[in-house]
Amino acid sequence: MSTGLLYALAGVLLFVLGAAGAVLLAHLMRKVLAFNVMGSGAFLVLVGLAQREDVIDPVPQAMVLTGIVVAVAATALALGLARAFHARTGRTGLTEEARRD
Amino acid sequence: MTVNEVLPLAVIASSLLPGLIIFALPERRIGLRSALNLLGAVSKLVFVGLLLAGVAAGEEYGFRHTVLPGVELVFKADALALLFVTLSTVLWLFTTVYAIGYLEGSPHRSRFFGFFSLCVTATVGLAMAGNLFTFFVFYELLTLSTFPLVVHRGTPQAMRGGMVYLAYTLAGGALLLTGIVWLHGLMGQVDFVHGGSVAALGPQATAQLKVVFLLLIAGVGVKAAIVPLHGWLPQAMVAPAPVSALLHAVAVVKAGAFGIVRIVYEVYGVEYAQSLGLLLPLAIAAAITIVWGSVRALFQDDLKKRLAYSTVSQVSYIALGVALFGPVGTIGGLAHLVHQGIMKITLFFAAGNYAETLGVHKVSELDGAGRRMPLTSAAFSIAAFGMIGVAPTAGYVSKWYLGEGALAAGMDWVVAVLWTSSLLNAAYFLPILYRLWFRPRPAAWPHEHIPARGWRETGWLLLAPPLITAAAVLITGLFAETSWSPLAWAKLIAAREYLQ
Amino acid sequence: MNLAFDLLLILALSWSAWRSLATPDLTRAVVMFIVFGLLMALAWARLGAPDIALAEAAIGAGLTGALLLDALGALQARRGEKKEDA
Amino acid sequence: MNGLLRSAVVIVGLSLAAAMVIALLQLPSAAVHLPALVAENLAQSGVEHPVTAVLLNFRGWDTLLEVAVLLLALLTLLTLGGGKAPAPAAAVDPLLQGLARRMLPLIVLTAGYLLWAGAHRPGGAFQAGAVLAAGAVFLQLAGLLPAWTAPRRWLRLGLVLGFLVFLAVAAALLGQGALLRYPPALAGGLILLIEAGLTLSLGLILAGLFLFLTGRDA
Amino acid sequence: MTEAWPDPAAWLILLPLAWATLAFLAGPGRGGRLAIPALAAQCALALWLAVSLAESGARLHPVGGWGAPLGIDLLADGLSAVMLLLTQAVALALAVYAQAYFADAHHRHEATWFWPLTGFLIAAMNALFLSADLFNLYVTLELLGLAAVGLVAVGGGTAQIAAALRYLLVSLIASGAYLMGVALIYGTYGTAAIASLAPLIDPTPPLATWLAAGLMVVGLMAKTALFPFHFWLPPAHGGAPAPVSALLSALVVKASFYLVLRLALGPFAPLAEMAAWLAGGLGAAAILWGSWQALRTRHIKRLVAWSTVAQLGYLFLIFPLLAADGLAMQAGVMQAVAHGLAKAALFAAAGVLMRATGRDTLDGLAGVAGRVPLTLFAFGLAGVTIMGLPPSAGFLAKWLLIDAALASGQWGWVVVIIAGGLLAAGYIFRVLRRAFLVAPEDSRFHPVPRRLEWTAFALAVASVLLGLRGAELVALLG
Repeated sequence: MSTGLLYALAGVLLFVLGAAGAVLLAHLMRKVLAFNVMGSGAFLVLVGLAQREDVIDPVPQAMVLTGIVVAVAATALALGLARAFHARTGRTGLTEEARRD
Repeated sequence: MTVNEVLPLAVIASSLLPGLIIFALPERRIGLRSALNLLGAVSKLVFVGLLLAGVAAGEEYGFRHTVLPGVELVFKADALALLFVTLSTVLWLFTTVYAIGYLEGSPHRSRFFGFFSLCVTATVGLAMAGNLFTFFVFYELLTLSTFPLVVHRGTPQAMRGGMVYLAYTLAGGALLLTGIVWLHGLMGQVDFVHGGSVAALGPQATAQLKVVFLLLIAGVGVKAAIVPLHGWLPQAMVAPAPVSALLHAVAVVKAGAFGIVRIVYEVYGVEYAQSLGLLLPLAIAAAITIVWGSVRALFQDDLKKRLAYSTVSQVSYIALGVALFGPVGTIGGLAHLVHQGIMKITLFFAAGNYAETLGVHKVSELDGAGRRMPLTSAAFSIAAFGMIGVAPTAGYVSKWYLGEGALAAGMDWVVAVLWTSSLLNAAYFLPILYRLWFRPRPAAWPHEHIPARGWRETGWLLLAPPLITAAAVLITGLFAETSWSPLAWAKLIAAREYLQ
Repeated sequence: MNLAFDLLLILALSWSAWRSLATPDLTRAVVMFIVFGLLMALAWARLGAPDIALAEAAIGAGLTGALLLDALGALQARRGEKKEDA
Repeated sequence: MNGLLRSAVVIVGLSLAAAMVIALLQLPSAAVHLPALVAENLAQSGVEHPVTAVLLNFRGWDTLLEVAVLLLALLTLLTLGGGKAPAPAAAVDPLLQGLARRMLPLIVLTAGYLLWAGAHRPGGAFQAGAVLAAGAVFLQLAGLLPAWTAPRRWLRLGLVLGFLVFLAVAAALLGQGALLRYPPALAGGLILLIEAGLTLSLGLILAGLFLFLTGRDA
Repeated sequence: MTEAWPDPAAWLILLPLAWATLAFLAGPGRGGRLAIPALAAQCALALWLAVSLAESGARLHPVGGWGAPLGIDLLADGLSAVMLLLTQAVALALAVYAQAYFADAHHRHEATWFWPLTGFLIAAMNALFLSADLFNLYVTLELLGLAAVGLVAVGGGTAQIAAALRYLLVSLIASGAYLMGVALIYGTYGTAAIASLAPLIDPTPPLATWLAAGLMVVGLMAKTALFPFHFWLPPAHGGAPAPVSALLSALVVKASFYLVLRLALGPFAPLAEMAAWLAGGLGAAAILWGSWQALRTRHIKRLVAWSTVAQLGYLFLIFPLLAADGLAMQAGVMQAVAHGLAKAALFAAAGVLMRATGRDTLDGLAGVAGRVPLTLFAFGLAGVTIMGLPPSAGFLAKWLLIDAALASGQWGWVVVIIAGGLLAAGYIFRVLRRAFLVAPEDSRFHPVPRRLEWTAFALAVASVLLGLRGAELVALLG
């Protein structure tokens, strides 16, 4: 098994873990963390799978660079919204259970 | 564009454009609004006159516009179309005059007259539709433009009536649409042509064609108020009298009846429809409606409701005439399309006059009204006799042809239905006439809005229209055999439909 | 040798990701996430992508980490430490 | 309901993971081989480092839009601005401040190096911008740089400068025939121009993401 | 390959990016004066593009001159031209509306960054409609999503922040799924360019392709708010300021639908048949559920937002029918255009009604028929399109849909379409009938700028009159 494929498989794992977390976790911070894990998984699959024959491919690498920047923009926005939401309501989650805290 | 293309459009535009301008007018511009209305009505009359002369001479008028590939908006001003167009145009003129008087001083008149013009636009568009698609476009437009008129008063009761009206007509429209698209899928665009066109589909399509027929007739049957699809009509009587007069006695129900005529004669072809066995059920439905409507009318104390049920009954004469296989029945049905319109509008004008002048809404309050309002009551009486079918009124002529047609088609039971209906008509109209003329007048009327001045029992604008239409009831009956009567025109159409 | 390193790295990645989502303490979760970001940078290096490794370390772990820590402070400042999302 | 959702997500997730693993293990070789194409065209790209070539030339369009994404995120954060003046920087260890002061030139130097290096080897505007931003965050933590509220005009100009330069180049080249089609002779220079602009703006934007947020609603 | 210098397609992206940036530079609350002429120019560009496409067929713009698969292609064909035209036209009308809307002192704080956000939003949509590269599409999707979230939050209220947050989270997870799909596609085929992919994907592709298609389409469905992913839409669209709601409901959700359609017609065509029933079923559920909710809600804008959920369902009904012939595709695009115009008009009109009555509930509407008749007329006309009654473009869409369903013998859809139309009539007339009621004595009406009324009216009229010009639109689709 090539290095690329190995990391791609790891990426699958992270993606699914992150996606499930993003759906299930209630706390907004956790959702943001989960979303980032999910994104990292997708990035690993993108580069790893393209390099599964261990030939460096600069195209997906450039795509991932783009993706990382987009991800940080989204993260900052999500945190900004979460903070504004918290400042107004004192809540840290959108679901009903989160209202308890 | 040639003149023959422009004229049908001009007929439509002559009510559409004034309507749109009126919407934008401020409430207080009464003079301008009335002028626009009358200008539209008169110019429409002129255009229709030109068309009539042309069609009688064998000219063909039409206009086509492609909306989608294989789907066209088609206008065709043929003899049948003009029968309905002329009826609506003439009656629109009278009703406009009447409505100006009727609504004097009430709020939201720009809105009222705007939608009123749109309704007439929809009616003439529907009459001149050259294919099922176009017919449907104006059929729905008619629904939409009448709703604001039904709920015009803005009372909760008006809202209820309006919602019932919508529920019925939109559901009917949905059925109609399904049928139309189905047929469209089977054979492409379905133009209205003499003798129909669906027979070309061949025997393997008959089962589908029967279902489509049911969908189409049920769709238009809602507006034609065929039992059991008639429930909206009495409810819609909450509308102001001119609306009931023109729209619910004439335009809307006639649109349904007219649709039946087009579908049977020019989509299926009367002979093909007969061979599929579709006409007998239609005749039975019409017969049931005729009797049922009359029976229900007997028990209504509200004058407008009684008239409404009478409409339910009378409009089905048209469907019945269509379903009688043979030219004589056709002539009767088509002539009745016009005759019923003139008679029923007279009745509604009169009913409106009682309400507006004396505050009388119920049959039981009409005692002695004939002496207070002799002219109105005379008009009412003439129209009522017409409805019963007494010679020499217009109603007599159409009933005569229907009976003849039934005998010619070998459907003797229809004659019995006609007799029953006439007796019932007499049973619910004669008591009214008795009250009007022979009962003593009460000490006071419920709400006497307009005092009598000499022989002018009510406002000018309210009085003239019923008198003219009542005269027309007599004239069309007396001069039915002349070459310019509605009957003669119906004969022309029947000759063309049965030419094949 | 390389394979063993890769496997170890993947294990560490998965573990840190899991902990950052599952650990009850939010502060620790964020720290775990920063660790995860740094490990990702290592993974990128192993995949022959030094550009991404640099960006991941600076942006993925660094800037995101700072943002998260700052937000954590804001979200917990109002009512002190909280433990939730069971 | 929630329990149901939870188990549904877990089941879907597990089966998705299993399916993807199977799918990845049985993949044949790809039909298109881009690395060869990249290598072939590298000479005309104006830079020597393949990732930079992809990022700013072959797929420069992605990068242009990506900068727009960053700008947009910042813009939205500004929309949320509560208008509260941020808390003044807390008193910080003077040792840390001294360290920060001394590190500042080093950070700028590193960013410059990364920018310049991007043409030949790993590095480039994004990494350089990130380093600049990291420096700004560090300064803020050290109490040397206050958090930002609403950006004044000069700051707004700095934030959009890189993007505007990029857009201007794109528009000028579109006027010559195609979006972002650099004439080979000018490619290196234009890319460096864009990257220089981007380094500054990305640094400011990335720093802004932190500085506009921090201390706002604490 | 290369075009004469003014390629309208590329300018359609650069221009809004430029004015968005300049509007930001100009400062808070500024930019309306910049946006309106720029949008007018964009309308002209889109029209120009459509005309030139009608003459010469699809045109390709290889960015950087490289061409796929190394570079990114912009592809302008009939489908993208229609969407571009719709976007520019609706955006222009709404910009005119928004300028008057935010001029009011009560709403000025909402306008701080409205203009640059809108500029980026429109640029993102134009870029999305033109892009022919799956990864580039991901970037445009993110740009679009973040701009939309920003606009939802622009009002700054608690409910709006919560709606924006929910929208953002759904959007991010959805983009994540889409990105994973792109990763799998790139890994499998070595390219993300649609033109290069199309010939490579056959009806029996490897499992990875199936998974990729599934992930991408599910992500896009979530962004389109297709049932059951619709939950984020009513609060987001119902809570934002009226011009924003109009932009989002009329245009933004269509962008991801457009992408699904592109994929189903293009690279994933060999796979589309399998999932078509599922898409159609979800569409049917959306129609019924969305309409039902619209019949129940007490708030005007919520009603309009739920109507969007329902109307989006029609878009997905076309997928089981795509095999029939061109009809279904035409129906989908016609519905997208008709709904775009009509929904913009409805939200614009709803904004006026709420201003005039000072209330946001249906109960507050009594008597508005006499006070803002033009707006009510606009609402009614747009309602005609939503109900699918003639002669509107919505009617043509339903006609085409029923035609396509009958042509392929799929009866069930006809029932859903008809039922959906009747339910739509139900919720539209909920508003209209209250408007016709006599106003209670104590009701107060506030004056509303005429410009708001006229723009709503113009949009509504356009949605109806387009029904007479369906042939041109279909011809443009080719």
